[in-house]
Amino acid sequence: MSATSFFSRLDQIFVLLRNWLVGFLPPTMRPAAGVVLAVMAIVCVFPGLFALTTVFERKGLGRMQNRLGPNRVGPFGFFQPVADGIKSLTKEDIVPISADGLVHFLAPLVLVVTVFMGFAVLPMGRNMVLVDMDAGVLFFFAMGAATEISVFMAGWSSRNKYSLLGAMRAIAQMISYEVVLLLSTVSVVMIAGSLSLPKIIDAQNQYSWGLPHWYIFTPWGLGAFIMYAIAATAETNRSPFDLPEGESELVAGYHTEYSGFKFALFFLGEYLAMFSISGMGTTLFLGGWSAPLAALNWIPSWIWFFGKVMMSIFVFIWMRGTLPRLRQDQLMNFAWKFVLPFTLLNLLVTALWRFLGEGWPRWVLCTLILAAAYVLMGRAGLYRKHIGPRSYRYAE
Amino acid sequence: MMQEAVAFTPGGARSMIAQYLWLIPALPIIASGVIAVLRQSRRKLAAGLAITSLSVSLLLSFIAFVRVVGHWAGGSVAREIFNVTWFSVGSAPVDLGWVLDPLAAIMLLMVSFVGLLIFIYSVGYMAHDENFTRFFCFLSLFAGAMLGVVISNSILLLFMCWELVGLTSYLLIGFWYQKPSAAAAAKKAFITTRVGDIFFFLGIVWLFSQTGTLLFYNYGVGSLEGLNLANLLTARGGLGLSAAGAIGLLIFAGAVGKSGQLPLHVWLPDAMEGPTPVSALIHAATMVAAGVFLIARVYPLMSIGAGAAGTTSALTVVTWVGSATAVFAALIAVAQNDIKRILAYSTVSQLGYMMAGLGLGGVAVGMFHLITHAFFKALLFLGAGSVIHGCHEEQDIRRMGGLRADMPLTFATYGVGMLALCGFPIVFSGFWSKDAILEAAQHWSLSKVPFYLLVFGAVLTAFYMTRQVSYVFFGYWRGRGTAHESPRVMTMPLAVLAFFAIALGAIGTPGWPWFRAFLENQPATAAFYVLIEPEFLALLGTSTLIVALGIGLGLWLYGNKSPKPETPDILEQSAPWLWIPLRDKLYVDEFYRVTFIAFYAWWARVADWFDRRIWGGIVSAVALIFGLWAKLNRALDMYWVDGSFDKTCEELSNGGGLLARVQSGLVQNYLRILAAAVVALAAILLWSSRP
Amino acid sequence: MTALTSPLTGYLLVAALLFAIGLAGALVRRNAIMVLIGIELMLNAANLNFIAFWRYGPHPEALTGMMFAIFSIAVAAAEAAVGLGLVIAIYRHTNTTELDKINRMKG
Amino acid sequence: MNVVFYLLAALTIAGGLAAMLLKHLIHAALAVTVAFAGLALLFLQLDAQFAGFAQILVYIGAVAILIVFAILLTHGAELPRGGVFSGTWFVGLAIAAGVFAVLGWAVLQSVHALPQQTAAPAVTVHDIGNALVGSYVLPLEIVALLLTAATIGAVIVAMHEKAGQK
Repeated sequence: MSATSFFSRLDQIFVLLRNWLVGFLPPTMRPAAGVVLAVMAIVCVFPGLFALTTVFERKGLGRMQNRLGPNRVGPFGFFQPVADGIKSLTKEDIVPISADGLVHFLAPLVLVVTVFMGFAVLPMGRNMVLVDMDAGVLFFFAMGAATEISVFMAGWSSRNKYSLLGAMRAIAQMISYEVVLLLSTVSVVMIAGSLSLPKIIDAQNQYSWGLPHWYIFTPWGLGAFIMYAIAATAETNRSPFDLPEGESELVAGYHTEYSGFKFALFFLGEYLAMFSISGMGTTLFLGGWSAPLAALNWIPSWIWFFGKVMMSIFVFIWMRGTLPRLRQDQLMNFAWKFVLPFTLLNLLVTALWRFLGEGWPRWVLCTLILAAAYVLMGRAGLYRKHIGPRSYRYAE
Repeated sequence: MMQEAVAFTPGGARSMIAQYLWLIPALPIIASGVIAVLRQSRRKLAAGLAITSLSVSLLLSFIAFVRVVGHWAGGSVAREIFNVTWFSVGSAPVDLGWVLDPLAAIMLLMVSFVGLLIFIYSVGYMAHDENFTRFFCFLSLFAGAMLGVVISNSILLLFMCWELVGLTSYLLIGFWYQKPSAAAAAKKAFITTRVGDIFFFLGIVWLFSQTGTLLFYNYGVGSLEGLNLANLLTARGGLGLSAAGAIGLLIFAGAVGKSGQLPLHVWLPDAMEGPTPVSALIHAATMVAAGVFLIARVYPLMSIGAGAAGTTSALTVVTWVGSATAVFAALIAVAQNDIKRILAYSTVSQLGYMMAGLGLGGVAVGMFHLITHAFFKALLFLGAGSVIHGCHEEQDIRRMGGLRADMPLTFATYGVGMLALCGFPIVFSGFWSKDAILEAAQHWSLSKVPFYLLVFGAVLTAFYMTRQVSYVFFGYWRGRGTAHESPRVMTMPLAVLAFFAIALGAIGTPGWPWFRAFLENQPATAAFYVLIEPEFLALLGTSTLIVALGIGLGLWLYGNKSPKPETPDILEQSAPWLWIPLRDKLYVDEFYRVTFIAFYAWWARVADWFDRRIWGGIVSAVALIFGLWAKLNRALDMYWVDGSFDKTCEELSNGGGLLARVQSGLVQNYLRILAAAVVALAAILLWSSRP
Repeated sequence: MTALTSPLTGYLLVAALLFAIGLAGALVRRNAIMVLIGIELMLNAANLNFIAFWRYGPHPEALTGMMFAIFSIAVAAAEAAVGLGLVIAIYRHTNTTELDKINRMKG
Repeated sequence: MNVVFYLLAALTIAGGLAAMLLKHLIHAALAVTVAFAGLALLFLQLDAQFAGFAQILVYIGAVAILIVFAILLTHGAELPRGGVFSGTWFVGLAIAAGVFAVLGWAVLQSVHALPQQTAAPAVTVHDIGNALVGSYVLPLEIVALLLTAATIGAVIVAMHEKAGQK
C-alpha cells in the first residue's frame, strides 16, 4: 500500500483497532463496548505513563542536582516503579485511631475518580476523544473543581494538624488559581467560539506558509498561555507552589496520614492531574494533536499529542528542580495582585483582537498593549523595589 | 457582534480607512487617558503625546478626505458607513456606527488641523502653568470627543460625544478654578447648554420611537433616508408641524444651546474666562460650531417636505433665530472693552450667520462659512491670546495701543483675521462665505427682513472690528510696562492660520463652487463668467459698500486717536442712551436673573416654607393634640382612680407581653411564621382555584 | 400509581421533597451555617423545577428556564459568600453561631 | 421515568436528608455536597449539560468549599453542648411537612395539565452563549455587578475590625 495511506492508517490505528474488536459483538452492544474499550485504554495508558514519569522525574532531578537517580532495579533502574508499586500494595494500610473512617477511606477514591473523569473530553489524536462533549471545557474544569473537596476530606478526616493545614493551604491555593485558570481559558474559548475541545483544535489545525495557527503564536495567546502555565503549576501543587505538601513545614500535607495503597492513589491522582492539565493546555494553546509544521503532518497525531504532553511534564520537572518554594502570603499576593489582573487585561486584549477582525492592525495593537503592560509592570516593580535584582549578603 | 455587523452590510466593498475611521477620535482620547496618569512634571511627554496623537488623527483624516474626494470624483456615492450593534434590549438593537461622507470629511480635516495648530500654540501659551499636563489631558480629550461628534453615524453616539464635548468645555472654562469668576462661568456654560440638551434628548427619543433606529444612514433603513424619512414627514408632530419638523426643532434647540444662539447665548461670552487657546479651539472654531454641524447632519430632517416656498417651518425658525442672533450679538460687541469678549460676541453673531446660512441656502452655504470662520476666528483668538500674553495678561483694550510696532507679526496676522471677519472683498475667505449667505438671503422667498438684518450685522461687524483693532494696534501704548512679541511657537500657528484665512476663499467662489458641489455630491464646474455677471458685481458692490461703511465709521470714530482709559467711550459721550444698554449686554443676564433664576429661588423658598410651616406645623399640631390628650387622661386619672382602671392597665401590659413574645429576635421564629403563612396562602389559593 | 407516568411529575415531586427538606433544616437546625445550607438546598430545588419545566415545556428553544437556573446559580453563589461572611462576622462579635443565642438586636 | 432517574433522585434526597440530620457539621457539609452532585446529574439527565456543569463548578467547587471554610473558621467542627436541633424542632418539622404536602398535592392535582414534551431539546452551548450576550445581556451585566458587590461586601463584612473600631 502507498505510504500516505499507511501513515493515515497508522494515525487512526487505535480507532481501527477498537472498531475491529467491537466488530465481534452484536450491533446493539457496539457503542457501549466501544466506550468501555476506550475507558479501559485510558485507565491503562495513563497509569503506565505515570510509572514512567516517576522514574524520569527522579532521574532528571538527580541529574539536575548532579547525583545519580535510582539505578538499582532493572536496567538503569527503570523497573523502580514496579518495585514501588509492589511495596505500596504490600504495605500495611494504617488508619489513625481518631480518624474519621468513612471520609478517610473515600477521599483518595474521590480524587482518582474525578481526575480520571477529566480525561474523558481530551482529544488525544485525530478522532481519539472519548466523548465529544458540547461543553467539554466546562466539564473538564468542573471535574477539576471537584478534586478540591477530596483534598479537604483527606486533610480533615485524618485529625492531624499538618494534614488540616496542608488541606487548607491546598484548597486556598487551588481556588485562587482556578480563577486564573478559567479566565485564561476563556480567551481561547472567545476566539475559537466553542467549548468543545475538538472544535478548538480544528480552529488551530490550519497552516499558512506551513506554519500552524496555534493560539500560542498570537500575542494574547502567549499571554494566556503563560498565565495558564502558572495557574496549572499551582493547581497541581507542583513546585514552586508546593506549599500544601512542603515537607519542611508540614510533613507531607494532606496525605500525611495515608500509607500503602491509599497513598499510592494520592500519588497517582496528583500525576494524573498533571497529565490532564498539561493535555488541556496542549489542546488549548499548542494545537492539540496537530503537527507543528504542515510538512510533518504525516507523523501520527497521537504521537504529537503525547509528545507535547511529555514536553510540558518535563518543564514541570525542570521547574521543580530549579525554583525555590514560595511563602503562603507571597503565593496569594502573586495570585490576586499579579496573575489575575494580567489575565483580565489579556481577556480585554483578546476581545479587542476579536473586535478588530482580520488584518495587520490587530497584531500591532494587541502586541503593543500587552508589551506595554508587561514593561510598565516591570518598571513599576523596579521603581518600588518590589521585584527586580536582589542583593545577596554572604557570610564572610 | 462586530463580525456580524460586517457580515450583513451589502456590498462589503468598504475601504480600510472607513473601517478604521474610529481610530481618529480614539487616538486623542487614549492619549488623554495616558496623560491623565502622568506625573505633573512630565510636561514634554504630555504635550508630545497629545500633539502626536492628534497629528496622526490629522493624517488619517487627510487619508479619509482623499478617499471621499476620490469617490466623489469617481461619481460614485460618496458615503461609506460602518455600523456596530452595541447590544440589544429585547428586540430593539442599540446601534453605534460611524459615517464617512463629504460633510464628515471636511469637518474632520478642519477640526484636526485647527486643533493641531492650537495644541502647538498652547505649548507656548501654557508654558508657565503648573497644571500643564491636566490642560493637555482635557484638550486632547476634547479633540477626541469633537472628532467623535463629527464621524458618528448613530445619534446616540453623537449625543454621547456631544455631552463629552460639553463636559470638557466645562472643565476647560473652569481650568483656573481658583478664580471664582471662572468657576461660575464654567457652571453657567454647563447648565445653560443642558437646557438645550434636554430638548435634544427628547428629540432623540422621539426619533427613535418613530423610526426604531438610532442610525442616520443604514443602507436605506436609517432614520435620515428612505421610508423612515417619508414616514416622519407624514406623522403628526403637533402645532401643525410634521414629526420631522418637530424633531428637527427639538434637535435645533440642542444646537441653540451648544452654539450660543439667541435665547441661550449668555454662556459663551463668560466662557472666555478659560485659557485663550481653549477659547480659540472650543468656543470659536469647533465646539460651538458643533451645533451648526449637527443641523447640517440632520438637514434631511429639517428640509424634507419643503413647500412651494422652497423652505420648511423648521428651516424658517432656524433662519430667523440665526439672523436675529447675528445682529443682536454684533450690537453688543460694539460696546465691549474686553478684547476676548468682543471676539466672543462676534463668534456668537457669526454662528448666527452660519445658522441663517443653513436655513436660507442649505448645508453648503452654512458649512462654508463654518469652515472659513473656524480658521479666521481661531486666528483672531490666538492673536488676541498673543496680545494678552504680550501685554502681561491685560485684556482691556483701552489699556493697550500702538502694538503694531511692538508685535509686528501678531499685528499682520491679526489684521488678516480682522479683514477676513469683516468680509473684505475678493481677497479674504470671509468675504466669499458671507457673500454666499447674503446672496441666499437676498433670494429668500418668504421675507427680505433676514437679508437686511444680516447686512446690518455685517456693517456692525466691520465697525466693531475696526474699533478693536484701532484700540489695540494703533495710537500709543497706554498699558503698564512694555509689550513684547510672543515666542515663535505661538506666532507660527498664527501665520499658518492667516494663510488659510485668505486661501480658503478659493474653494467656494461662485466662479468655481467646488465646496458646494463637493458637499452636495455633484460634479464641480468652473464658471468664471459668473464673476463678471452684473448680478454678482452688484452683490460685490453692496458688500464692498457694507465693509467700507463699517470700517470707515470705525476709523472716523476711533482711528488713531487713543483716549485715556478713564475717559468714556466716544459713543458713550455722544449717545449714552444707545451705549449703556449695549455695554450691559442688553440686560439679558439681568432678565434671566429676575425671571428664571428668581423663579427657581422663589420656588425653593416655597418648598422650604412648606417644609417648615405646613409639615412641621402638622407635626407639632399632632404633638399638641396628644399633649392635650395626655392632660385629659391625667385629669381622668385624678377623678377616676379605681381598680377597673388598674385592671385594664394590667390586661394591656399582658397583651403587650404576649405580642412582644413574638418579637423574640430569633430569626428562625420569623422564618417559621413566614413559612407557615406561605403554606396557608398557597393552600388557600390552590383550593380556591381547584377545577 | 398513574401520576408518575409523566416524567415531569417525578422531577417536580423530587424538587418539592428537596425543598421541604431544606426548609426543615433551615427551621430546626440551631447553627446558622446549617440554616444557610438549608437555604441553598431550597434554591437548588427551585433550580431543578426550572430546568425540568424547561426540558418538558413547550418552548425549550426559548431557554427561559435554563437562563433562570443559570442566573439563580450565580446569585446563589453571591448569597452564600455574603451569608457566610455575615456568619463569621457574627461569630466574632458573639462567639457563637447558634441562632437561638443570637437574639439581641445589637452585637 | 427510567431507573437512572430513580437512582439519582434517591441519591439527591439521601444527601439532603443526611445533610439535615447529621450532627457533625462537616459531615453535613459533605452530605450536602453529595446532594449538589446528585442535582447536577439530574440536570444532565434533563439534557441541561451547561447548567449541570455550572452546578458542579459553582456548588461543589466553590459553595461547598466556602461552607467548609466557614465551619472551620467558626469552630463549628466540635459538637455543641445543647444538641444540634432547636428546642421547638417539631414545629419546624410540621411546617416543612405542610409545605411538602401542599406542593405535592398541587403537583398531583395538576398532572394532566403538565406539559408532555418528550423530544430532547436541541439546544447547544452556542445558543446559550448567544442568548446570554443577546437578549439576556442586561441581566448578565446586572449579575456581574451583583457578584462584584457581593465579593467586596463579603470581604468587608468578614474583615477583622481594627482595634477600638468595634
